[in-house]
Amino acid sequence: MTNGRTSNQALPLPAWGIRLESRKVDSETGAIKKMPPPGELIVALKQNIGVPAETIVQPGERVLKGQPIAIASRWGLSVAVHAPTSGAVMAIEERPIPVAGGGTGESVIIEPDGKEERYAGYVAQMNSKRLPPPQIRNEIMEAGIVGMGGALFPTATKLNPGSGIQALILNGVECEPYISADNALLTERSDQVLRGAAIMLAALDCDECLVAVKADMAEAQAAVQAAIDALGDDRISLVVVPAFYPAGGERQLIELITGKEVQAGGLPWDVGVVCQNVGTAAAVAKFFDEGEPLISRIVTVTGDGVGTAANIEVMIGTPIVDLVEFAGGYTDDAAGLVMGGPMMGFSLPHDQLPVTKATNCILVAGQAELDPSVREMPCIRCGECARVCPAALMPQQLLALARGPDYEALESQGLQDCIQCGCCDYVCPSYIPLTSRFIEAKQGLWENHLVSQRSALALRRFDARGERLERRESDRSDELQRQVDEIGPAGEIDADALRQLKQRVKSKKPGDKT
Amino acid sequence: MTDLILIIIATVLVNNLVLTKFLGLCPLLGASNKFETAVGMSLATTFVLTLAAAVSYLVDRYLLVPLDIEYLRLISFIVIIAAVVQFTETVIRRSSPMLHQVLGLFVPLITTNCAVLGIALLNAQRSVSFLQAVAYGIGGGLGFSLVMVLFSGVRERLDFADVPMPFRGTAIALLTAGMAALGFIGFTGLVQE
Amino acid sequence: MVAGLLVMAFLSGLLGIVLVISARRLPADTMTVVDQVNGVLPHTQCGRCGYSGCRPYATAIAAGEADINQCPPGGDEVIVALSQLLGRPAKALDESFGLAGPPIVAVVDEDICIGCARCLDACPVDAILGAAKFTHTVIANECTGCELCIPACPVDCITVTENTSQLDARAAH
Amino acid sequence: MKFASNAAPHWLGAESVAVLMRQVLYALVPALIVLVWFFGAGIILNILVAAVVALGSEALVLRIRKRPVGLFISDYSALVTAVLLAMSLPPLTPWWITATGTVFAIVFAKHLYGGLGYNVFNPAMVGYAVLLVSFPEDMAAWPLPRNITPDQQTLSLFTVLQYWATGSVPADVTVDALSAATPLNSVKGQLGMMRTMPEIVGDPLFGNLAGHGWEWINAATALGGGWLLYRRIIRWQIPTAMLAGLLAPALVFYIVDPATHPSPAFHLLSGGTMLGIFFIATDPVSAAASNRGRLIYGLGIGIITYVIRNWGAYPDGIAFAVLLMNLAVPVIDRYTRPRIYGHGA
Repeated sequence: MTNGRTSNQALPLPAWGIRLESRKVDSETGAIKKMPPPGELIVALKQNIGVPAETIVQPGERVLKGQPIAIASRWGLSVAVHAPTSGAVMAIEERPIPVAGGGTGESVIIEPDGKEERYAGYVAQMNSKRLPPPQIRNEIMEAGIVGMGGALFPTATKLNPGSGIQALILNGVECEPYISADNALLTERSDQVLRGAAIMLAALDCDECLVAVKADMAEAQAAVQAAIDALGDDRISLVVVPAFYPAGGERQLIELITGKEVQAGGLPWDVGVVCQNVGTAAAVAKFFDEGEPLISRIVTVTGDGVGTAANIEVMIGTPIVDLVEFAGGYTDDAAGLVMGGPMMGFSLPHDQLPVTKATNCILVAGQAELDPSVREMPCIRCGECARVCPAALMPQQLLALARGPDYEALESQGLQDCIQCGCCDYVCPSYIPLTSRFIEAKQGLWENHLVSQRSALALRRFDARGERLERRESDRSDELQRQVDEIGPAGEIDADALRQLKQRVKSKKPGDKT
Repeated sequence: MTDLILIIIATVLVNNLVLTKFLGLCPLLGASNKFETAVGMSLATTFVLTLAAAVSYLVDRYLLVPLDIEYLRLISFIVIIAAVVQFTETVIRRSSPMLHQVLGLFVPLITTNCAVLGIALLNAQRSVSFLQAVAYGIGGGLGFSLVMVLFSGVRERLDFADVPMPFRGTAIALLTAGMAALGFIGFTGLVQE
Repeated sequence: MVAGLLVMAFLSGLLGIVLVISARRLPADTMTVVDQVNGVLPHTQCGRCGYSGCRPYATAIAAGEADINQCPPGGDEVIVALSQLLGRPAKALDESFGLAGPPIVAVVDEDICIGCARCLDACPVDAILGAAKFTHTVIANECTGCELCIPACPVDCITVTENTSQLDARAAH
Repeated sequence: MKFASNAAPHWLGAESVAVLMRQVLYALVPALIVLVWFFGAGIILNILVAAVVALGSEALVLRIRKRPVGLFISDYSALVTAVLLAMSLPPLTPWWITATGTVFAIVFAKHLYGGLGYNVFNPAMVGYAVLLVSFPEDMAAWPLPRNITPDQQTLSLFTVLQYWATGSVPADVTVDALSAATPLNSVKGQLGMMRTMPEIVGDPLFGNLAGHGWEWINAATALGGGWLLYRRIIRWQIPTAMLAGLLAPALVFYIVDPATHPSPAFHLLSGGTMLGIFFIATDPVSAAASNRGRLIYGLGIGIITYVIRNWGAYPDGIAFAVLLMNLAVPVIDRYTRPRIYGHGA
């Protein structure tokens, strides 16, 4: 699987990607801070890719910390949502939620009572690693755990790949600048991450786990190695990944570690690998060890625009405005608010948005930290974008095709394989917003597909109708023949009259009622 | 053998029909919008050129010259070329209806591609051997194909370029042909005839 | 002179025979073009192009009788696709055949519908559900927005609205 | 608190087109200095004329097309084209010839295709080729380099100015000093007269390897090219491939028959070889897009250059080779797309 690599071995440098200044120092100093419940929690019901959870509480009801307030929907990928603390449900209503492009989602509004009273429905399970895999998956589903690297894929689903998984990769790479939530987690709580890894290995029936940490995160590497040594579990090893962006992308990480490519349209388990975020592993361990479902997470709050950059453990649903306040409030320099890192994170229009299970970083950028909008120039085909593209695309060609747009060529030249990492934008000397163009073109391609699908459906139904009309016609003439045969010998009908009769019946329009 | 190769090199590069003699510009501009179409057109023209060169050589050498009726050269060559083109069109229509649809009028127009008649007449005047005559045909066809294919690639790229309105389409295509011809001038003197 | 005449006659005769034989021997394939053109059309079967359906229109295009800009429901996308397929220049939609608009679906006003079943047979894709004496309804996902059912309705209970089912499909994707 | 929304990524890391183009200009300085040393100040006049005409015609076209004039003028691309063209021309070129070439380069080869980024052909080489076929005699008229002129000096500034302005010289200046053959030209002519290479290179015109002065000009050009490589403004694929395409056949034929084929070193250091390798073939707009495509592109330029130098009628073939390979770029691009991640093995 790992080509005989032992732990601690550094991987070869990738042929793609860019080196970025990490800017993580600020938030690495000091321990993870724990934020007390804010005045109001906005718990969005859509915390994962797929379908929102279905609420099971009423406004006015009192809920306890960790109590399920919404259960997984049956209509698609979905996970449960729990009350982050004890308090009263004030309302269940549409609220703005932090998603790319903006939008609202049904949310449960909870007013914490500050008592932190625990829900008694979940208890610690010390025998977790000996549970049968389906039960482990059910428990993880029950705990509302999703991929915490930002993908939000329900973890239980990802742990159910059938047989033949050779390795579990725990992704602690965090290749984007600023973000250090996973780094802090690994530095302080590696043991918890590894306990979660062991449970996941049990669920996967797999014997190898690689904890991937970036080359420039020495503290985290040391902590992971120490935890591995302390645990004495030789199934788990540390693997150091080059400090390249986007080495933390799932497919890129798999390629770096195993040398294998996940085929387009395929999933990592096709190559015998399952990738999970280290934060996800910690959440799994927390549920089995302490009976606490996923109700909080570590968020990096950073940037020149915030008082004190820090990694803060915060309840899901905490409004960003309160989170920033806890981190020392805005500075005069605050110019932009981004959820995620500077490469793939998206701008937030305001701070009245809640933290979700996906919020790994709140970047309150200062003036100097965001690139001023620069004047776009035409592409000079320098090819730097193709050099850095982790999907081996040729962004300069795709850009030209998107001008058309020539959807056929865009598709054959891999538009769908673009992972929107932003590397091409970063290296473009003409400052062309390539990623935005590709997102637009993908939208157009999707609409184009829809049109041709509709056209194919219409053709199928039109042909089916033609056959149906033909069948009806032939049934009718058979029936006529049968009637003629019946009365033929008795009645004296001459051939001419019969032909006329047949003609008349045939000429009746199909629409006429007989 | 060497003389045949030299003939082909000379007709492809040095005396390229399209870019140094400016013969056959009509299909070059008309059927070069798409790469696949250009390839089809190139194959058809090369086929016609070669076949017409061979047949017209035979007819000239063994029919017209012995009977002393060279004055019928032009008309008999035209008949031959028309027949070869008609034959080619039939083949294309039957084997690749889509290509036939796309090429449309340009297949019959190969008849009037002056390159085809030009090669046949030049062969008759130059007192060449049969193989040399065929080599001229193949060379002419390959030269046409080379320019056609490269040119169609450029035109596909121009579709996405910010060409000023008045120069879109044929204007910029002719300009491109001119600059390509500048490049071909470089081959001058490569093969002495 | 005589030799010349004979040679020309011989030549023409020989070439003519070769052409006739080749034309007979080579198998005919006339459907490919029509099928490919047909595949590009939107299959609303609305007949606005002046032909009785999409396939007849495709046949006419392949034969060179119809232009490629006569399909209002297909809009610019279909014109571009046809021009790429056939190597003919793309041009603006001929608006004498109708205006291109957003995708639409038919809706039956179930309060007015008298259950006459006439629209059922007017629909080229069997997208209207119902039977005599029962209120009809349109399967929005399968309706092509051809508007052929509208004149068939004796009580004018069918209207068209913008098709939003595409957006739903995208959201579910 | 409200914030402005921007699309990701929020960081940009590249230097602008203008900065890149400026680096190219800086990289040409060593070559320019050596060129002036050996051939006099005429080259500076060429550059001035070309630069003024290039910027003027570019501004004019941009204005007619209602494009932001300031933005595009300040990208330095027109200036790079002008300087490259001017440095390819003989140092004694009447101003109208330089101006004609520049107009063709900027207006016809660049702006009629849509301006920066859209030109199919290398503008400087279009301008050069137009001049080469329109003014063949002027374009072949290089003065003798310093030290082998009768008076051991380059032409006086006055002579140069007069020739530049009028196209003729004072009667007292010998025509020889004014329009000698370049080494490439001389080789071609004398080989045609059945002399052998060892005899030809005995001439003082030929210096040590590839022509008096030319060796140093090419070396200085290569120095600038090396700096561009070091700064990663150009990448290694095209220069390496072009070098290979030129040197491999040169070496083979030199080994087979040194009497009638100049040495690889001669090809390497004479004429515009280094300018072609580092500054002209590497123009990204008109070059192939992928790395594999760029290797083919460079190789093609090298081979065609050798073919034209060796067997063609023109002494140097870089401009033609570049134009021909420019024409082939879309087809090369079509067949050299890299395999996309997740598609196939």
